[in-house]
Formats: sequence, structure tokens, C-alpha cells
Amino acid sequence: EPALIFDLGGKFDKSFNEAAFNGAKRWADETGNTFREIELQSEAQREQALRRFAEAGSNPIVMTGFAFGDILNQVAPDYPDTDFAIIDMVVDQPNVRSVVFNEHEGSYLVGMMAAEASKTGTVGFIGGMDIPLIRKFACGFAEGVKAVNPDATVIANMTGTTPAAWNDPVKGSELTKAQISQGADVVYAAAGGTGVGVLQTAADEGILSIGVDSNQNHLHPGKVLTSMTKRVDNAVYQAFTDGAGMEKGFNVMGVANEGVGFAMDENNADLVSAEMKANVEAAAAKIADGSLMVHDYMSDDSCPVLDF
Amino acid sequence: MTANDSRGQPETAAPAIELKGISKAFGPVQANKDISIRVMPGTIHGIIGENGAGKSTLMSILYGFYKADAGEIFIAGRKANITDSQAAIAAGIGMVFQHFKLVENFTVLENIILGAEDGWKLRPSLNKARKSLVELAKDYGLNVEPDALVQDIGVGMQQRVEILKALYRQADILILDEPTGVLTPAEADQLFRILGRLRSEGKTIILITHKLREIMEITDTVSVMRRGEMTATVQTAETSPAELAELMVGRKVLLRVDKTPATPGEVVLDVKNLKVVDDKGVERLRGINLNVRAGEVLGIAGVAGNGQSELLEVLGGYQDGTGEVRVNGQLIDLTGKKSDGQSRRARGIAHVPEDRQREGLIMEYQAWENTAFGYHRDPAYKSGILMDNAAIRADTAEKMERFDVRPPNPRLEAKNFSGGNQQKLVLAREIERNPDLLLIGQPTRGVDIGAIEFIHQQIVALRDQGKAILLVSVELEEILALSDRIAVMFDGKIMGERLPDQTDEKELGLLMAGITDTDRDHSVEEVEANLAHAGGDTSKEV
Amino acid sequence: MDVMPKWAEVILVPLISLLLAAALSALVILAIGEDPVAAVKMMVTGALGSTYGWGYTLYYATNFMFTGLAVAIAFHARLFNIGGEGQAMLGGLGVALACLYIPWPHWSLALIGAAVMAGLFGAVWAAIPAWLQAKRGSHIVITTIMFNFIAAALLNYVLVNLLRPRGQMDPATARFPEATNLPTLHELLAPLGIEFSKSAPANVSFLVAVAACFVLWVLIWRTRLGYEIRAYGHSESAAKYAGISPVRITMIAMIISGALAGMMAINNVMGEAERLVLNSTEGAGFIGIAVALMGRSHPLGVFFSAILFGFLYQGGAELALWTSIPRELIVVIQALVILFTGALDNMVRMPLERFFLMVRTPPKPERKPVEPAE
Amino acid sequence: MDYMTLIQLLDSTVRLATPLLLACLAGLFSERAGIFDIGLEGKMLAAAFFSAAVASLTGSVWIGLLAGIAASMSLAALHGVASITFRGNQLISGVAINFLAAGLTVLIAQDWFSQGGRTPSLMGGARFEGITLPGADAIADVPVIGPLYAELISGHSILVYMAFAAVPLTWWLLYRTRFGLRLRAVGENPAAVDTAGVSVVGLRYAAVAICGVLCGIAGAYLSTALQAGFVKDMSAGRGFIALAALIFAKWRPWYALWATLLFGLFGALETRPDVIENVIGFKVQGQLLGALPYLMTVVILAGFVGKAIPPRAGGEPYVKER
Ligand SMILES: Nc1ncnc2c1ncn2[C@@H]1O[C@H](COP(=O)(O)OP(=O)(O)OP(=O)(O)O)[C@@H](O)[C@H]1O
Ligand SMILES: Nc1ncnc2c1ncn2[C@@H]1O[C@H](COP(=O)(O)OP(=O)(O)OP(=O)(O)O)[C@@H](O)[C@H]1O
Ligand SMILES: [Mg+2]
Ligand SMILES: [Mg+2]
Repeated sequence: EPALIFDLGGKFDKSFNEAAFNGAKRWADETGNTFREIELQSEAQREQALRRFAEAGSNPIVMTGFAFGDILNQVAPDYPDTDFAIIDMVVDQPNVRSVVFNEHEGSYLVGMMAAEASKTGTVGFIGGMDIPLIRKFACGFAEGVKAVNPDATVIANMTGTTPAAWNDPVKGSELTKAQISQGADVVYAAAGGTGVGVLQTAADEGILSIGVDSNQNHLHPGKVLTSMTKRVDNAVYQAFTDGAGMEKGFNVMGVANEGVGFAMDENNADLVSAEMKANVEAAAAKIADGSLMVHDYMSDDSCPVLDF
Repeated sequence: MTANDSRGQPETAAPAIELKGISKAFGPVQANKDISIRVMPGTIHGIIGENGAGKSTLMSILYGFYKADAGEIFIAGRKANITDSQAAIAAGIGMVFQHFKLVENFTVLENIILGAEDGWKLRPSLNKARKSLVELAKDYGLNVEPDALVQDIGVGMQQRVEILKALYRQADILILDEPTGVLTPAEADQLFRILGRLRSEGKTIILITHKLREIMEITDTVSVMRRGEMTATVQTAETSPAELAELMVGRKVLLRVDKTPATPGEVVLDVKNLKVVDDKGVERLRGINLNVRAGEVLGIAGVAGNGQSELLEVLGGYQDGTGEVRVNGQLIDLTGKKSDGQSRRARGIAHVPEDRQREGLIMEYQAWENTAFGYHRDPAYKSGILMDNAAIRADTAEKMERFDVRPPNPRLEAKNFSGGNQQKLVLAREIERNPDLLLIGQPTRGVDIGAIEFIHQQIVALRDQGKAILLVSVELEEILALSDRIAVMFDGKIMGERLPDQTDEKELGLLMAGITDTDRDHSVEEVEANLAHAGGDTSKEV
Repeated sequence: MDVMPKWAEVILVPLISLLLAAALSALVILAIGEDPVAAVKMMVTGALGSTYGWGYTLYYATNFMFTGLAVAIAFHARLFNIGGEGQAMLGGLGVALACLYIPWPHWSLALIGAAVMAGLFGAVWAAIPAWLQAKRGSHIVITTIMFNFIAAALLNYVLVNLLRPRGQMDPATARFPEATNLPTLHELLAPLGIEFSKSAPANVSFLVAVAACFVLWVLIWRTRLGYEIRAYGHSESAAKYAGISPVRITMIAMIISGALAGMMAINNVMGEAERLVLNSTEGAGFIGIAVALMGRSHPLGVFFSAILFGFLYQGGAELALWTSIPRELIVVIQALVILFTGALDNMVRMPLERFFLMVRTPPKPERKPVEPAE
Repeated sequence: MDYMTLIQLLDSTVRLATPLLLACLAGLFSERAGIFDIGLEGKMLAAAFFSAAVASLTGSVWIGLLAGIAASMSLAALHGVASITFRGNQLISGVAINFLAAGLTVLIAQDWFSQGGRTPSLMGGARFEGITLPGADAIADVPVIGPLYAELISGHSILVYMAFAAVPLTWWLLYRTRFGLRLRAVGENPAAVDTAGVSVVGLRYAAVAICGVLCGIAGAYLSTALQAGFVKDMSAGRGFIALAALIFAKWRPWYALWATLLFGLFGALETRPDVIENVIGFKVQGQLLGALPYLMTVVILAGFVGKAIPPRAGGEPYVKER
């Protein structure tokens, strides 16, 4: 029986963890099998959950979130017969599959769309907490914007410095309004539950928004320009399907293998012109074949186009 | 069947109040035991008894503040069902509690209408109250400033507010629980004039007091309580203070202080030009000069709030001041780090503060912890880096024994001792230190006569050992009885010094009102006007 | 003066309160369609049924002991320190600096060094609000709340911009060197021949916490400083009379309080995570308030209520692992326990008192009835 | 900073201050009556959930508002039972209520909607829309007062106007009516109220109930006016900030308005680093920006606000005999 461990945000965070849950559920629905899961309540439970599931014979064990990396590195050698998959982090152990996503690439693509959809030449980014992962999103996004419109302004705000920053839609709303008053007409939210407020306010105020992780286009049909999809669901689904004895090593999920991308569906069909779509797809192709390198904030802890 | 018939006594009228078989226990403590009492209309009925005898409890039951466990209450011959204060008020009962029940940051007027407003809007109620206040003031000479905050007026004034509260509610029966405990003789006299006035109007008054002089002066009948029981009820005219005292305490009580003339020695305390400015910037002491010699008691008389408290505080080390204070010839710091209670104690100054509950004791501390209070850094109470609790407890047991503190249990919390016994705890702590100088404020406030006798004996004994004593009291009787010299304070200054055998209450009373030409005749109004001027912030006295 | 025998007050009242909380929790579990009996069984065996369970229970309890004691000592001086959370964060920073930048030869020295740093950092973070309260009259409740937020921002800055190893995704410090790793109870007990679970995080900090309980008990009830702190807490006016400086007591009580809260970091940061992560305190500072209040600010009470909360945390984790009961249920159970044992205790006490008053032998006639009985 | 920016900043201030103001006034009633309440946060959260949930189920935001108020009042009643009837510790009771609300809202949300502790998004009549005050459109283009009226004063949800109206109302109730006199008295000296023949228990329950109503509106404002639905923990510490504002305001209604507006302004400034940069001339580092409101509060508190004296009987249960 496989197991899935969600990060502290909880499985219904409408983005990252929820995507993982959807992948697991898809697997369960298709195979008719069951899986174990746990939503963590505290840091100490990371190791506890890993060990308990491993000892109870769960295999493989999939976990979401970079915060598991350090602990998995310690725990994995103790259970050589158990396979682990970690999402968003590289752990170099023989029984671990590491799945990382090139969020900067996906963000670059939606950044391009934002720049093309923007009439004011000003777009906004709203992050949850100011942590490197979020800067990676922001930097890729800004680069995409600048690629289309070098004169565009990117306003980037972070919501807060406590965990409440991920669950403060009211603050998300206010930030959106503040960005609107500075001229932004497309905003990209990478802020968990706070993003709900961003998308809502953007819809209310008649500007476009960009969702994150899952496809959030349906939240406000016709108001969400697109979503930067990070196919965590596929990663989990794949790990569950491969089951025990799966292939280990690094899996880099980028634009090339459709690990990240932008969401198109009937909800945003009218918002994205054919030309826009073509441009973005062309860029995607270039990223895929390596002719276009999007700067990864994590590579040198800095961003050439955005100042934090 | 009326209350009168039941006793079969010939009565001209039904008693205004009759209590039958009232019992009340607080947990294991039986505060009132099967108490019966009848109070005739248009009389003043005194109740006396030791601390903790159950007087306040009984009155609180009558006022509906506590519920009796058993017993019945009859008002004007009819059985009354007093379930709460509302019912008591409706039955025409008003009560002035021992500890005033006033909202300190409300105005006088607001306090008076609280609970007796008419209508839900405040304005009309206030206006109406203001009018009746003027009338009441005229009728009874109860002058108050309606818009003053209660925390800014003196205790005497607060007392009036409490009485006005009852009168405003048209009380026919007025209960006063130790009303004179914090009043000066002048204020007390005025209170009694008002009570006399009320009696003549047919109102019934119950007066609880520890002062036999007051009982003899104003009451018609007096009841004595002991240990939760009503032990006697007598006509005031047919009894004497000595008899009452004996009924109360169960033994003969010396009503005078026996002392030999003083033999003053060296100057122990020498104060020059002492000034104190309080937090609000008001000058509370305006250049005090005085000295106290070894082996004498200097009594400081004065209306509460004229700087006596500040004098004790600054000498006790917890109020900053300027000027020159010497103890045994050595200058002491009046400000800064070295000026605190600890350094004063190190200089041989002991201090019995005016307010035992707010300052002298930690009410939640057990008796033994309180015995160390202020002296907790004494090496004798130390064992290694810890406090030697066993030593403190042993010491406490001895002190309690010597000072006859009851119950003599070092592990009882201070709040569970009666007022008199709390005071003895403080005295034991301070006197047994054998200080060079004892500062002592209001030593017998609210204390029963048995305890007063004892406390006075201790003070005299300390003096006879050659110690210097600075006594502050608003009780002129006490000042006259204990002091070897008397200084009168008014408005932060010493108005004059007198010798106890060359002065009297009248002269001191005038000095206390700031009037120095004491030979002339003075009208009541003049004295009052002066007093009002000096009233000051005395809320802390309550 | 007590109506009830001491054992009833100390054991019976909390026990019945706890049972009431459990009964209500059972109803909630039933309402969401789960089996309450099985759930309780799982919690108890999961938290107390094995050395593994105990290892986690005690780990959480250690955190709560530190923060609970921190709140308790401040309470004795009538100061309400809501800032335990921020002080613990700063304590974590202190531990991290001590462990990362000083080459410790042995864990025992590292523990001492880290504890000192943790205490120091926590104390400084408490001393500022204390000073503002003592000197400027700024209400300590507001300032400590504000300092929690400021601490979070500071920690965020330090971890993201300064202490995070280059290229690391996790806003956390590097792992502390091997030499600073604290021995777990497993390692400590093994030489004594006691088998204790290897994987549980309870470590030597637990012993430090227990020692802190004892030291604090001595401090509060047996030393002159404790005497002064309590005196000040009961009555500021009396404290002044006795020559106890309000400024000094406010500062000292808050510094001790902050140091204790900061020292929590030797458990969660040094003992468990072995690196400093952003979210290391996880609200333990706030739980400390409940722990202190439930323990009536007495170190022994704090000890037991910390264990109770440790039990709830670990039992809750077990529930989350093996059932589909949502983790919020655990929060509800915690709420009910706090409510019944801490706030509704009189609901149990009042009828009990009446009962004991009824059954107690009537006072002997020769006893003076008005003298308060002991 | 130009005029429009100022207007926008103040507009944001008003929105952010409104829930704080309502909660602060709620706390004011409770604490003025002598009942400390650190459970404002929990009551707000519960109200936020129930108003959104019921609005979403019924399609009517007004019914939602009532449900939110009812939920908040139930928790207030619990606080009352614990701290008034059973004379329990008011702080513990408040802590417990915060936990209870945090847990129950998600639990029930999951049970009702299965959307991971969220309610569905509210649409149409299920949420409060901003209302345009008469004439706002007409004078919008008038310089200075046009934007002031049309942007800042007009266009908020009805709850904002209710919150602001609650300030004079509270003042009037407290200082001009019999109820207010008694309420203030019971927080200062309950024995005085008791001996005056007025029920201490009754008054305190009334105060706690009013506290419940106001917290209920505050919560409803979060989820049905500012947002279009409930997200777990969405009160995000605002109850504690309201408590700080209450102390800041020295338990007075008008001061409460200024205090919460100040906190609102800090919050608004935090969303506009560009404005701050313009005003002070250099860029404020991100985390410092986040900490700024709290630093400013401490500075103002230490520098300008004197000692705050709470209601004297606050926090102590009223026991007249043991
Ligand atoms: N609220 C209370 N709770 C418990 N016990 C009380 C309470 N009030 C009084 N008692 C007990 O009842 C006894 C009688 O107290 P009461 O206040 O009636 O005495 P008193 O005669 O008024 O004394 P004093 O002269 O000191 O005012 C006391 O010994 C005390 O132990
Ligand atoms: N809550 C209480 N619990 C126990 N005993 C009490 C309580 N309240 C009062 N008492 C006791 O009741 C008796 C009388 O108390 P009261 O309130 O009349 O003041 P007091 O002790 O006479 O003080 P003072 O003489 O300074 O006015 C004392 O024995 C006091 O200790
Ligand atoms: Mg009495
Ligand atoms: Mg008395």
C-alpha cells in the first residue's frame, strides 16, 4: 500500500498539496487500490510519519515539499527496502526518487502571456512568504514579462513573514488592489490560500489573474488568464503507478516533459488570442529544446530582472 | 401573627426591623448563629462586637447582599423576603458598607444614580438627581460636589456620597457599618448630627462601630455580638462603656492608656524642610520640620489627605522627596537607588503602614511569609542561597504567641485573619525588630477595643525601651492618649506643636482645619470650608 | 478554610474535568462518523503505549514545559507574557549561531553553550518589552504580541538572506555539526539497560526541562527573589512598601521568562531538527499560555499539563496517521481539554464542594465557630 | 505621493481597519464590563465561516450575516458561562475558544462542502457588494472632494458603514444611557452595582452578548464582503491586533476608531512599498517592511501613549462570598 505525506499546508491548499492528492486519487480510482495519507501538524511529524509508514510496510512513500529533503536524507538509509519519492527536492539516496519542477520555466511562459495581455504594461506578482521557492516563481515570471515587453513594470509583493501569509486572502485582496492602483492589470499569485483572495479581487476589479500549481482557470471563468501548472499530480500518480521498485534518481520536470506549463481550457479560451498562444508555444518549444535558458533563481540566489 | 405577638411583649409599634433566627455559614465558618434582634422605628441601634464577630455579615444579610442559611426578616411587622439588594432597597433599606461600594472613576452624581436611574436615558436622571441632591444637601447639611470624581474626593466626602445614595433611594432604614473608621472627629461629629436629624424624622438607623464613645453618644439601644452570636441587647442609657467592653471581649478592658511620663533622650529622627511632589505634580509636603527623640512618641494629627501619608512614605523609603532627613545623625537618601524600604530598615527604621491590606501585608501570603515581609533579606532567614522557611515559621510562631495573634497559626493566609489580628501581625513584625525609630500609621483603624488596648500597650512599651516613635493617626483620642508631643498637619505643613496635657480636641480640631488663631470662636462653615480646601486625594485611605 | 480535602482539589477536580472533555470529544468524533472508543484507544496506545509513543509525547512536552514555565514565572509577577513564541524563535537563532559557528568538542559542552545562547537571545527579546513596560508604561500584552511578529520577520530575514546555505531551497540553516547532536533518550537510557525507542526525538533536553521545572520551583517558592516576585505579583503597593523595586522585578521576571522560552530551542532545534527551520516553534509559545494557566503557574502543574498536551499532540499524530480523522479534530479536542480543565473547572468544583460540605463531620461544639478554621 | 495615491491608501486603510474596529469595539464592551476576552479571534473566525457557509447555502448574505452573528454569540455565551457563571479563568476560556473555532470551522466546512475547509465561492446575493452613495458618480470628477467622496467615502460594503456608525453608537450607549453607566460600573466595581440592586451577572452577559454580535459582524465582513468565501484561519491574527488596538485605545470608543485606523494604515502602507520608498527616499527591505507595522506600534506606544489603565475589575470573576 503506497503512502502520501502532505506538507504542513495541508492537503486542501487548492494548489500544491491538493494537486498531489488529486494524483493519488486518480491512481486510486483507476486501480481500485487504497493509499495511506497524513496531513502533518508539526515539524517533528515529518520524520515520524516517514518512519511509521516505512515500518508499517507502506511502499512507495511519496512526500511533497522541499522541507522533507533534509529528513529523508537521514531516514532513507534506515529503510533500504522501502522506496521513497520526494517532490520539489533532490535527495541523493539509492532508494529515493527526486522529482523537481522547473517552476521558473512555467512562470516564464505565463509571464509572457501576462505581458501580452497587459494593456498598461504593468503586471503584478503576489507571493506568500518571502522564501527562495517563491522568488524562483517571481524571477521566472518577471523574465517572461520582460521577454515580451522589456519596458514592462513588474510589481512584486510578498504577503507576510508568518505562516499566516499562506492563508490570508484578505491581505491578498489588498495587495491586489494596491497593485491595480499602481497600474497592474494582470496579477500572478503564488501564495497558497492567499491566492484565493488575489484571484477573487482581480475578478471583481475586472483585471486578469494567473493561477498557480493546479489549473485554477475555472475559479473565475473568463477572468483568469491562465494558470501556471505544476503537474505534481502526475508525479504522484506516476510514483504510485510505478509502485515499489520504481526507478530512482532525479526527475526534472520542466516544460520539455510537460511537468510545468500553462493551462488552456474553455474558461480562458476567449482571453488568449491565437497569436499570444503561438508566441508562448514557440517559447515553450525553445525552452524544451534548450535554445532558451530561463534563469533559475536557485542557481545563484539572484534574479537579473527583479530586485527583492 | 405579627412579630410583636409572638414575643407577647407589650409594644406601642411594630419594630422597624426584626430578625429571627438568622444563621449563616461561609463554608466551615459559622459567621452568624441563630441571631434574633428587633430595632424600633425612629431609633438609633448600635451593634458592637470583636473583629470577625459577624456584624458585617448580619447586616449584609439584612441588605440582601448575602443570603442567610436560615431565619426570617420582618420589616415593619411584615415578613419580608429579601432575596437581593434590589428587594432590600424596595423595602426601604439603605446601607453604607464598611468598605465603600463606590465606582472610583465615576462622578459623585453618577454613583448616586447608579441602579436608581429613572428611564434609560442618562441625562434626565442626572438632572433629577442633581436637583434632589441640592435639596438633600440643604435638608441635612450634606454638602458634596456632584461633578467631582469619587477618586478625587476625601473619604469623609465619600462617606457622604454613600449616605446620599441611601437617602436618594428614600431609605427609611439606614445601616452604617463602621462609618467613622476613617473620619476625623469633626467629620464624625457632623455625621452624628446628620444621623440625629434623620432619627428625628422617624428614620431607623443601625450603627456598627468599635468606638464606645460613639455608642454612648448617639445610640438609643445597643446590641453586642460575640463569635457569631448576639450576646446582649441593652438600653444605652442603662449601661456604661466598661460594661459594654466587657460584654464584647469577655473580660475587663482598660479603656485608658496607662503610661508614665516620657524620658526623652537623643534626637533620633531629624527632618528639615522636607518636600514631596506627587506624580500629578501636586506638592503634598511643603517643607516639614520636625524631630523625634529616643523614648518619646510624636503624634501627628490631621485630617486624612493632608500629607501624613506622604510623610510616612518618604520616611519609609517609597516616595521621593527633597530636604534633609537624619536618622541618628546620619543623612539618609531621599531619592535614587539607595532610597527604598530595604535601606530604611537597614538604618533601623521600622514602619507600620497606614493601610495594612494594601501595604503592610500580602493578603495571599501566609502569616509566616508576611512575618518576613520587608525583612526577607535578613541573614537570619537565610540558609545558603535559599530562604530558611523553617526558621521564619518558628520565628512567626513565637511572635504570634507574644502578640496574641489569633488563631496562632503561621500557615493561615493573611486574608483569613480579622482586621485586628492582621494589624497585630504587622505590629509584631515591626516592633519585634527592635527598631531605633518606629513609623506607625493608623495603628487601630477598624480594630476592636480588645485589640486596641493591646496595641496601645505595645507602643508604650516600645517607647519605654527608649525608642523613637512617630505616630500618625486621625483618631484624636488615640493621639492624645499616646503622644508625648503632638504636631498637627494641614495641607502639607505643620501647623503647630502642642503638649497633650496642654491642649484639647477642640484646639487640635481647629489646627487640623488650618486655623491657627485657636482662641477665637469659629463657625462650623468656616472650618468646613477650610477642610474642603485641604481635602486632597485621600482615596487610598479607604 | 478549605471546604474540600486537598486530594479532591488536586486529583478529583482535574480528573472529572478531563473526563467531561473526553466525553464531549467523543461526541464530536461520533458526529463526524468515526468510532470514539477506537480513537481514544489509538491515542492512548499511540502516545503512551510504547517507548516510541512516550518518546514523542515527552518531546512535545519538553517544548511545552519550557514555554509553560516561561509564562508561569511572568504570571507570578502579574505579567502576561504572550511573547513566548517570538522569544522561542530568537532562542532558536541563538542555538543555531552557537552550533554553527563554534566548534564544540562534545555535545555536553555544546548543550551548555547553546542553552546559554538560547536563553540569552530569548531574554533579550523579552527584556525590551519588559523595559518598555517598566519605564514607559507600554502595556506588555501589546508589546509582546508585536514582538512575536517582529521576531517572525527577523527570523525570516536571517534564514532567507544570511544563514541559508547558497542554493538551498529550504529557508533553513545548514545541518549542525555531528558534535552538537544531542543524545536521545534511547542513547541515554541504553547504558542503564533500559530499552527506549531509537527513533523518537525525546532527548536530553527533556531532562533539562525537568530540571528547569525543579529549579523554577525552588526559585519561586524557596528563594528571596521568588518571594519578591510573588509579592510584587500579589500587590505592587505592598511590594513598594517592602522595598521591592517594581522595575527590577519586572525586568528580572521577564528576563527569566524570555530565557526559558528561548531555551525551548535546545529541544526542537538542537535536539530534534538539528538545524533551524523557519517554522520551528509551531505555536508552542501560545500553547505555553494554556499549559501555564492549566498548571496554575506552579512548576509541578506546568510539568503535568505539559505532559497532557504532549499526549494530545502525539495521540493526535497517531490518529492522523492511521485514520482519516482530520487533524483539526485534534485541535477541537485540545480546545475542549483547555476549556474544561482550565476554565470550567468550577463547574466540577462547585457541586463537589457541596458534596464534601454535606458529608463532613459537623464542627465540634467547643470549637470557636467564628475563628476561621484552617 | 499624489492625491489619488493618498486616496487609494486611505481607502485600503478603511477596508483593513473595519474588521479590527468591529472586533475592537466588541472587546471594548466585554472588557468594560470586566470580562477579558482574548477569544475575539476565534469568534471572528467562527462568524466568518458560518456567514459564508450559510450565505452560500441560502444564497442570501443577510441570512449568512445572521448565522455568523449567531455563531459568534454562541461562543460568546460559552465564554460567559465559563467566566461569569462558573467564575472560571477568562484568559483560559478565551484561549480555548480560539482553538475551538480554528478546529471546528475546518471540520464542519469539510463535512458540509468537502472543499478542504473552504466554502464555495460566494456569488451575487450571497456576498456584500460595495454600495455607491448618492451623488458619488456625479461628483467623481470634481477635483479634490470628488475622489474623496467617490473613492474613499463611497463604494464600501454596508458593513463598513455599520462599523463606523458603531463608534458614536457605542459612545452614546456607554456614556449617555443607563445601560452604559451600569456596564462601565460593573467593570470597575461590581460590588457597587450589586449593592445598588442591579444584577452583575445580567449586565456581564449582556456585554458579552454585544461582544458576540460585533465579532459576528467582523467575521462576516471578512468572508462575505472583503472576500467571497471562507478560507481556514482567514482571521489571520486580526483578533489579537484588535486586542492590542483596544489597549492602545485605553478602552474608549473614539480612541478605538483612531487606533484601528492607525493599524489599518500600517497594513495599507505595507502593501505599497513604492509609496514608502517615495516618501523616505530609499527602498525598504522586504522583511523589514513586513515588520514595520509592529515596530511602529511599539514606537508609538513607548513614545506617545501613556500608561493604559484597564477597567479595575477586569479579569476577576465577581465573587461576593465563598
Ligand atoms: N465573604 C466571606 N467569605 C467567607 N467568610 C467570610 C466572609 N465574610 C466574612 N466571613 C467570615 O465570617 C466571620 C464574620 O465576619 P464579619 O465580616 O461579619 O465580621 P465583623 O463582625 O464585621 O468584623 P469586623 O469588626 O472586623 O468588621 C469572619 O470571621 C469571617 O471568617
Ligand atoms: N473573602 C473572605 N474570606 C475569608 N474571610 C474573610 C473574607 N472577607 C472578609 N473576611 C474576614 O471577615 C472579617 C471581617 O472582614 P471585613 O471585611 O469586615 O474587614 P476587616 O477584616 O474588619 O478589615 P478592616 O478592619 O481593616 O476594615 C475578617 O476576619 C476578615 O478576615
Ligand atoms: Mg465588619
Ligand atoms: Mg473591621
